[in-house]
Amino acid sequence: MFRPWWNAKRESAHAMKSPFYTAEHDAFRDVMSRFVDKEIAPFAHEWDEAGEFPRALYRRAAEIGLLGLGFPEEHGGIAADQFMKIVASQELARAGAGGISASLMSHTIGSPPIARAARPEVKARVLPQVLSGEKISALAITEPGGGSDVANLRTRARRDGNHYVVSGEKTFITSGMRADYLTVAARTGGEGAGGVSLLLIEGDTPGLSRTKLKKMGWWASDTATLHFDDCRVPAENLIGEEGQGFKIIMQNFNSERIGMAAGCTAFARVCLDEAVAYAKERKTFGKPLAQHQVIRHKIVDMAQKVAASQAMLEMLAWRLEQGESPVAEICMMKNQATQTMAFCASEAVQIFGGAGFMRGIKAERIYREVKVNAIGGGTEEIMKDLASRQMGL
Amino acid sequence: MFRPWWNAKRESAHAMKSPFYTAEHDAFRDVMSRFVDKEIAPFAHEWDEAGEFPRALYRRAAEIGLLGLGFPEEHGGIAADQFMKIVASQELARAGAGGISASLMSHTIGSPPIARAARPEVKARVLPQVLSGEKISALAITEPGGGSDVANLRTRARRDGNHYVVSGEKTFITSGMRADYLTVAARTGGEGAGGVSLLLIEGDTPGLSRTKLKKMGWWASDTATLHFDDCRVPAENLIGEEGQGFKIIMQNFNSERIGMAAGCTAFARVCLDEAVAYAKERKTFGKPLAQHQVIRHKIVDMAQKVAASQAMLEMLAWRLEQGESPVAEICMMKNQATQTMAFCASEAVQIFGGAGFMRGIKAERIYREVKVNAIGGGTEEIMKDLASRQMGL
Amino acid sequence: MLFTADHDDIRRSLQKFITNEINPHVDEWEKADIFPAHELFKKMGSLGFLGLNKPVEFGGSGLDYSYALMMAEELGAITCGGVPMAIGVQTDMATPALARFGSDEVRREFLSPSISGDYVACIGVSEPGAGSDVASIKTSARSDGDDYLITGGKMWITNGTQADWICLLANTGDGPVHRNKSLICVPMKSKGVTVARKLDKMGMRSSDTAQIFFDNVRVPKRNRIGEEDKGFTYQMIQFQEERLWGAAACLKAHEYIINETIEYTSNRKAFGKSILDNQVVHFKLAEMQTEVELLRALIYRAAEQLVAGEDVTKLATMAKLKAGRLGRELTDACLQYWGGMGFTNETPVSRAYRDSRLTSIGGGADEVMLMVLCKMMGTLPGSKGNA
Amino acid sequence: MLFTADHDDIRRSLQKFITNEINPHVDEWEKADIFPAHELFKKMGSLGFLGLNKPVEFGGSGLDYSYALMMAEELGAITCGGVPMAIGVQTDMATPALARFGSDEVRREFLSPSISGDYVACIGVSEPGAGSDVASIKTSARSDGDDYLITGGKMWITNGTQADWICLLANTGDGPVHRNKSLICVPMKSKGVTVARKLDKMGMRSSDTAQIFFDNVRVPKRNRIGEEDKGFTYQMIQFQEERLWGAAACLKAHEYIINETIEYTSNRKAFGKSILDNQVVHFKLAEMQTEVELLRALIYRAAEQLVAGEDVTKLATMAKLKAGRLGRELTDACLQYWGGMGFTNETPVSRAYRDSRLTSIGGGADEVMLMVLCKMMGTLPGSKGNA
Repeated sequence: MFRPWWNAKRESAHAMKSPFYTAEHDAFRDVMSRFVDKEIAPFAHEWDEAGEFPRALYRRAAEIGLLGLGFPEEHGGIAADQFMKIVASQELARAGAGGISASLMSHTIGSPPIARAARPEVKARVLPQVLSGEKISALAITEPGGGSDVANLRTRARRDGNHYVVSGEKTFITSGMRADYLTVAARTGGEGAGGVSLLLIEGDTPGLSRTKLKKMGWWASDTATLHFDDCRVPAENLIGEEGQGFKIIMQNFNSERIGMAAGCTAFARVCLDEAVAYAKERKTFGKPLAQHQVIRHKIVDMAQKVAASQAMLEMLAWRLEQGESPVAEICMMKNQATQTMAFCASEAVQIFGGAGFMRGIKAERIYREVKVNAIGGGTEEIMKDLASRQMGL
Repeated sequence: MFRPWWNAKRESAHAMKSPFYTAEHDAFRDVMSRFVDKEIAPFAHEWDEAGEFPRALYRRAAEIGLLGLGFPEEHGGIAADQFMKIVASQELARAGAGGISASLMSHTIGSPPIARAARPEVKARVLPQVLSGEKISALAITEPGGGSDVANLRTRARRDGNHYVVSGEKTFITSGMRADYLTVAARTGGEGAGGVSLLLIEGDTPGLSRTKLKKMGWWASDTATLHFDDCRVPAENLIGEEGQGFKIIMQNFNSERIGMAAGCTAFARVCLDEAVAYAKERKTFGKPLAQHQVIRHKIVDMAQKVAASQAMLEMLAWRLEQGESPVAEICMMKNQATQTMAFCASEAVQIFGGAGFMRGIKAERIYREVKVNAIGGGTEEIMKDLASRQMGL
Repeated sequence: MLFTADHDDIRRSLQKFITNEINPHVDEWEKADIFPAHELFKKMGSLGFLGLNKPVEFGGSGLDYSYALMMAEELGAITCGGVPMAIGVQTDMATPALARFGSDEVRREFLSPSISGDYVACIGVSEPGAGSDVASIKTSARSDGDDYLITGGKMWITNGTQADWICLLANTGDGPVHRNKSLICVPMKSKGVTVARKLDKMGMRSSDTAQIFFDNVRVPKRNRIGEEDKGFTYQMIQFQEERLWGAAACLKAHEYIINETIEYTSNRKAFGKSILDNQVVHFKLAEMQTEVELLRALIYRAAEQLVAGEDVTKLATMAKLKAGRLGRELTDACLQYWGGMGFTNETPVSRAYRDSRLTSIGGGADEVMLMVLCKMMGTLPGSKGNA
Repeated sequence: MLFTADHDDIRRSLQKFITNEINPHVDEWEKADIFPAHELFKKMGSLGFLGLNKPVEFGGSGLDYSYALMMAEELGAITCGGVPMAIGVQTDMATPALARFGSDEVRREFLSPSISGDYVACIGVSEPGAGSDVASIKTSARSDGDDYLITGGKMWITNGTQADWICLLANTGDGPVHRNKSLICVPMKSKGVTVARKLDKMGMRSSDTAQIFFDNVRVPKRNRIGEEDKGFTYQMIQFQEERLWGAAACLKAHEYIINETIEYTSNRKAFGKSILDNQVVHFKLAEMQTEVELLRALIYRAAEQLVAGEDVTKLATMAKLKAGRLGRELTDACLQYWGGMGFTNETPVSRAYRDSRLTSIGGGADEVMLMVLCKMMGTLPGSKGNA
């Protein structure tokens, strides 16, 4: 929904008309808004500095229905359209700490393959635990050598009786330190995409060790490198069939990228809000910053980009709801959103001046979170390569 | 409507779903599309080089219902919502010659004040002639000394019995050479906005002389400087009351700016389409341009900006339809659209290389039409000033 | 780059010439879509402007490159882009290789009259199928006894409709693309040379740009510049001067636009203050002046090194790239502040906006400059280690 | 800018020092959020690095500014931004005015030990309420017999927690804001000086940044640099070196990041080729190297003029502005190509991304540089004709 974000007082979401958001969305936005204001925002800075947030937050998020969104109701999920997910992602972003969003919601990339293609008994066991916030789910695809080049990953899963024996290394795994369930891509067959399968690996499997990564930002998120040393995984934990891994992973991408775009647009708006408030209050050269024309114009430029991204996001979400799969535009959307976030974070830091370089304001933190979005889930350049192929160039 | 513009074959507008466009819009798009393909596009280059298009085109545009859009039915108009106007503006843009769009549609800025506030007998006489394409209507506000600073204009209209006597100078007047009816802002009272009135001045009024301006682009459009030397205008030609001119002019701005944004976004798309076609065909360094990564990425960047602008445009149009008047966002929209047009025109020329500097391709022409949009209807900077005030900065 | 009193003397006479003999006619020439090259060049040649750094024995002044650079910068004071470009073609694009590698005979025949202003020169590298991709040109010069028989076509040829001779790059051998070309001086009145058409351009209106065809044109081999099959190398060396010229000619042109914009916006009032008083306006102009000074410093550094005999391909290429990028940004930004006047053809900024768009395209597009730089940095695929 | 064999000698010993004595400790210092300033400065002082262009009579080497510039450029080879910044504060921000305008007595007391490395210096201009707006500082130095009584607070003070003295700008008079200030050397151990807090920053982690309060701090008037109420002018002169230093220190740091990025992306394969083989990647890196060369050329030109005794405020200000703009663009572009590794704290590009963000803010924000330039161009409202 296109809210006039520059209103100091946050107005009720119901107040404005929208072609897309129903009363149900608005009601959920209110729930989310209260949850974020009371249970996340006051602690966001502290948690981010501490490099961790309380595990109890998963349960609370489950209770208000956040974790279940879009998963099958039979396993504890809640039906949700694209707009419900946008509401969730954008309200969560208001806390201004992407690391919390990322780890709290890591199951939105880790668990869709389970819901889509795991054995029924695995689904029935795992999903309720994850969606109730009892267990943490994560996705482990990326390898130290490979980045986004999934088809050439090297982690091996060798069949041995009723087990697979997994060896290899994964890195940049969000929730990697704490995850109870890891959805892991490994090579069960020959070279290339056709040899890749997905396995569900439990966190306490012998042979699995984890190393925490130190990052530029997203500190509240536990990002890890995982080492698999002859981990024995029951064959029933295979997700889908052997060799289908690549296809299942690709099915994740549309919704992951839309979700990232929603988050990035919202983080851009957080920077805008914070910069506006500061510009009105801070005085330089005898008048409030907001009275300097270059500052006013910067703010309008930020607002313009946020508005364009939000509109593009909602139009795309609507098309997804109609059953389309506009891959090229989704790639462009991700770039549009991360560029908007980058622009707004940088301009907000500039408006804050010296204070923008100091820890404690949201824009400082978000500035350090720009790149993980411009790189993760497919880099800007890969988005362009993919979009150009889809455009038939 | 968000069309996959990179499809070489232009697909039927009906084929894609949209939250906003109805069958009625689609039908009108088909009419417009045929009109542009048959009666404008084949001659656009020739007319632009000649610096004029046939006056008969107004009648043809009236016959297909283009000129009447949004004007009162009692005077020959046709009810039209924002989306109908977007369809009209964007289909017209496909001819790739902004000068034709501007002059053919100059009544969309010249005549709304008449429809809104002229005496009933004036309306009844003038509007049917304009909407049937028999007479040409233009708006004359800008003065050599004043640019967008309407409140300080200097043209005087002195009351003399049943007439006003008008003296002064207007410049950058679109359709200024051929217009039969000029909607002119003049000062009837004291300094400032409160002293400005609007008058309808007929083209054959003694004392009116016109000089054609040579421009960087928009050659097909007859842009003029007008000199009023003691022109006697019947008092009944006053539009609204004395001193209401400024207010009536301001009412024009929202729809003028949305209309410009629609056109600019469409011109950006024309550049994109033309560049894609050329990049696929032209070979350099042994392979088609489209196989060079920087060219592919340029094209995706262009497409991204077009998609964002189009989405923002349609969301805003929807809000206007709901009765909102989101002035700040309309200002941002105009900038978003002109920046997108500037980017796409420049990148298209670059993709064309030497051929991009030569006359005959649309991108070369559109490159020369960027600035009139970034300046006319309120410059980018004025848009930002206005938006920042509306944002309460 | 330290300019001496000698530089200043020549600079002043050049300024006077531009003020009296060129600028008063620019509007008329722009309107006519051509300028009288022979008439103007003869005047310039008589005053010695066409051979500042050319050898004395062929009518030049034998000065070092810093004088040529100073002249390129000064030509930016001409109030259009077409006329200085035509002069630059004569002095820094079509003749440096001839002056450096040509035999005395060919220099007497083509260089001397080009320095005196009797001849108008043009440079024939680009082709319809190879705008910036020089290695893949198709025009051939087949050996026939003591002659070459030239067949092919050239495109985007500045001065092409008025030129007396063309410095033509053509394939003379069957070797690898970098070792099969020669530079040949071809009289334009030779049988078989056709000026196919004068191209209609967005800007640079006063300069004529031609497409030229060669149909079995017979030229004596002595018209070749230097050794056979070394033309590609000569042209690459000649490109240093072409690129530096292209960048240097932008400096004063850019500053002229900045200053005109300051002048215009300080006089024009809106909403109770001058346009210039808007913070975004004076800040942007300061930023643009900063970029011009960056470009000037780079060009001076390159020129110093060139005078010292170093290869300045890298810096010259960087300068050309930056000049193109900056020209687009600067004229766009300035025109914006002229409002409606910027869109009319009556203002200098409108002309500069159209003219400057060429810098990123002509003489090798930005993308070609980047390829050259990548090659030198060893980052172009297939070229690693060749830096 | 022509560097001589003497420059090269010093450059080599400096490179050796950085390689052996600084870079091996950088990771540890960054992690500790501080570096041992006294220990490092003493080593540097012993080798003469802290006084290259300072007067011989106070322990300096008496060389011209080109040596200081060379050193600023070379410090860019340190693999973080915090340590070089701390050194730059010592040599080019806190001491130029002292060296130029200080009495022998005050130079003996503060300059000599700062050159020998016994003292760590800091510069106290910014205040919480006047980041870049120098004229409006509030800290006052009230006359009390032969002493000043100083009251106020300073903010963003690099080296602030370790410094032995601060070069403090304070109001000593009631005149107009540009003629009521003095620069005073204040020992940090004076009674009433409180280092209120060490600030927690996005980057420049190894450098300590403090907020400092002065509560009736008594300092003898002989600690003043030069004449009373001329501090603003002295500081403006001193800013030339500060800005040039800030820009020059970016050059090698930027190139280091470009080169590391080339190295990393050429080794890293994806989709069947190296990352570097992607045209957008090697083109972008070439464009960034072009911008670095533009900046280098401008800085060298400014340094030449400064050595020649000219006022280089304009070029120094342009250089600082461009360095800030470029640092943001360059580190952002490069980090992108490191993929996930760029986001971890293990890579140089990630640190550079955080560190370089300061250049557009510290030492006068971009917007202040633009105001200065506008003033010099005569386009700042109210300043016309004052250029």
